Amino acid sequence: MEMQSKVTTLENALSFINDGCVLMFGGFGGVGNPPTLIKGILQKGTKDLTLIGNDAGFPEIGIGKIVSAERVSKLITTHIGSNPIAGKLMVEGKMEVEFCPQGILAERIRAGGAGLGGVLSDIGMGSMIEVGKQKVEMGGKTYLIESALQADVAIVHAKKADYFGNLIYDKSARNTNPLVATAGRVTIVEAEEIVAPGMLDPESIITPGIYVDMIVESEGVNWKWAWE
Amino acid sequence: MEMQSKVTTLENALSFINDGCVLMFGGFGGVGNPPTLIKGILQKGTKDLTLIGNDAGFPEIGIGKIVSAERVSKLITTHIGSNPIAGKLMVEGKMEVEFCPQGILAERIRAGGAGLGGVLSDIGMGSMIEVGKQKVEMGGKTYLIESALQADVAIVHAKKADYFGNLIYDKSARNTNPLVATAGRVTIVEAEEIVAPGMLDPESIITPGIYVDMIVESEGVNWKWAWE
Amino acid sequence: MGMGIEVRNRMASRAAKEIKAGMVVNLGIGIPSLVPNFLAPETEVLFHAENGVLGMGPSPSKGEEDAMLCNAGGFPVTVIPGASYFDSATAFAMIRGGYLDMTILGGLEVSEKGDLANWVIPGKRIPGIGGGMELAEKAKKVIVLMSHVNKHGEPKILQECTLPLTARRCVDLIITDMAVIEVSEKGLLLKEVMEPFTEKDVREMTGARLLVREGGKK
Amino acid sequence: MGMGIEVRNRMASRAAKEIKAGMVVNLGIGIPSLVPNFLAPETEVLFHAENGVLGMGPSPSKGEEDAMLCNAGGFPVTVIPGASYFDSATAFAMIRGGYLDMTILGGLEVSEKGDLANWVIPGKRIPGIGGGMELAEKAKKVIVLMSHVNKHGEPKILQECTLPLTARRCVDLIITDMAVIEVSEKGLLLKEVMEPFTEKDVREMTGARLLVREGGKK
Repeated sequence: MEMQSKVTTLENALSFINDGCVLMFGGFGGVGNPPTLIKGILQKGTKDLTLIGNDAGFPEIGIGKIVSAERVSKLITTHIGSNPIAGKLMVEGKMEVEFCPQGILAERIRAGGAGLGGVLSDIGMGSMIEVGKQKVEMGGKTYLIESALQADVAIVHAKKADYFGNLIYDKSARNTNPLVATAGRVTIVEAEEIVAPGMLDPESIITPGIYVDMIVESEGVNWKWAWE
Repeated sequence: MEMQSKVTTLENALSFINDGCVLMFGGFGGVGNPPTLIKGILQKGTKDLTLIGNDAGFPEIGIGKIVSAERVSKLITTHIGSNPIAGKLMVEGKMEVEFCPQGILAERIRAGGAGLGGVLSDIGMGSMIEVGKQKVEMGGKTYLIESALQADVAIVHAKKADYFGNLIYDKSARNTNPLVATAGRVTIVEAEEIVAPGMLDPESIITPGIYVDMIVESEGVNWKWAWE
Repeated sequence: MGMGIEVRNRMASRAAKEIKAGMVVNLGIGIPSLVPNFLAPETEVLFHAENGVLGMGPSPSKGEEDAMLCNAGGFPVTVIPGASYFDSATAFAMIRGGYLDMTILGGLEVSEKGDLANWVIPGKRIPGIGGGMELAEKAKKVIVLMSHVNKHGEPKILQECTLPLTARRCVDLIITDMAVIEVSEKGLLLKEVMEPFTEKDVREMTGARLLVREGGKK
Repeated sequence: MGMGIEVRNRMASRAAKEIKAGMVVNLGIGIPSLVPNFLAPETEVLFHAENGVLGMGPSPSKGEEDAMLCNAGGFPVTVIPGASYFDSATAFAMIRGGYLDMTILGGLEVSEKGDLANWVIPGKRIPGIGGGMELAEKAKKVIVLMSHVNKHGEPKILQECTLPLTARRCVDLIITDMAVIEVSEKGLLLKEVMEPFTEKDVREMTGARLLVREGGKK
């Protein structure tokens, strides 16, 4: 049995990322953002995106580039402190920003991929976080209902992919990528290395290929700037 | 830096499992139930347990032995079809049984370990599953609130553990074990092999040792009977 | 269900024809577990198990079984290149997330609307729900493999199920020892009649109206 | 915050004394990230990062940095034997699940009840909440490392916080350039006064009542 390859061209992958789409991205502080796909989105000129992901990156690195280029109409994230342009766009009313506690954003994305409606959380009770959210009482405690998040397209960075889309990651560049990989109606992976099925240890596969629709080869990453 | 070892004796581990305690167990159809710990519980005579886990095992294998020995006052599970004694005890009123859809039980256990109050599910709407559960409307859909589950003690089977409690599992014997490992106030691991920290690949560790309180060495498993 | 191995194999063989290359498929216990035996070896299918395996291969040879590698029914399996292991929460996240193309399940009753009852006979057998509810509700295509009548000779395909439901309006295709029946918007569509039965036999043993598609096989 | 490296190091060094062997500790960005430099090398501590690392070791030597291995602040780190990598959902599952013994965070304001404000200055700086809310609410012990006064010379330790809260009644210990203050049931307890300040200086620069424990260091 030979598995059909999901490896495709950058052009084909980008054809699924269009104006107005809800785009979820993997990565944390720039590290783990898929740079080749991001460069492609910038070059294609895609705009009016609803972005969902951990943070706004840095002005000139990672997902931050898309924010800085004013391609984003709404951002659902946990913080934008590392990208002052994001703060400026928000204050100027050019980009709507919805803030979410970091672990709760991760859970909302996981819930979206796992076919759950959401999770019950006690994080941020009595703070701005609870504004507009339903509450439930259970076992004498009050919880916020944090709704699941899904995306039209999820973009992910991986260390290695096999043709079927089984993925492994690289140290802390794993971060939100395995979660994001599950929550896109179309999931596109940028991989540093692409191998044949069977080359990855089935015990060590972090993202089973069932979640992956397309794989493009990475042109390589350079995240060092974030701390230099 | 030397990590303190969590390896202990079976006797010491069993001292945490007492009459009336809520005991969560890893495993699926017998496979992945920790046999040495189960044997120890039987020998100790522990009773009035509230058991939480995937199924009731088989009459003479795995967790089923504890059910068959009438040590369980309440069982929260997904099915008992493989253990007729469990069905008999339920019908006779000797053991209360709460049924939960299989993936929802897994999520309730995960939520318990992850400090969430529960999850929103649309599984079993209009069936017996919704009896007694709160509902919420969100985005035009109705969801059941499935509450998180925790236990006094969680017992887990692993292929390898390091002294700190980092765990890897063995093929499909992984099943519910990584979930159960997170949801015990005390988590006891039965491992086939115990190694020094650093011997397990940090990328391939499935259960980080932070969740584990005690490790005992397994006397070995024999799950073959389940299909022979 | 009192059906011989030959009949069960014929049903499994018929179900195998519904599996297309590239599908992700979950098989229930019982007759559904026979289905892989009837797939062409080159068919690219990924078999999924609720306990946490994607990419199960053929059953191992006698003596080659691995106690640590089984399907959700507890039977020993093998894996193909590209397989992966994960926990049961992930296995069901895949199911609820809509990543399963097909599930093939057993059944106690199916209604003409596609309601399925396959988990409990009140007062008799209460095995519990297991993973069937999630599979029935969330797999893209649900095929039920079951005997056409119960052990009392009564129809299992009914206008309304009498047993507690596993899931509503979930069944797409019913394959029995007597017929292949599609659940369509308009009602039950008799697509095929199995040897040695006649269309009349099938109608007599079915507790709901059966339509026949024009130009369809009878 | 306008404090020299010497002062910041002294604060970090003082915080390091709170860390006991066997603890799982998460460090915020800024001064808290200096704390590991002041731990005895044999101290058995597991440093946790929100992006998904447990068991971070010392900073790598110049030129030895790995672009794929950093802490939640984006700074390059190393790992010790027994470390593990996981996704961010798991990193926060650990935090919410109560598995963190201590977190050391920066702060904008702390109230005498232990309320913490450290995430937003309305109308000025809205960086977002990040992971601080979960750490502050759920770590077993919360230490705040901050300058005693803000850049206008105004107290940051107050009867009530004026900025939006990160979490209520979460802070256990405040370490500043002027003092070490414990948040107790009875109120703020002045435990130590830093050189060259006097108890009077500290009281003047604190916007809440300070108790002194009998027999305590002043």
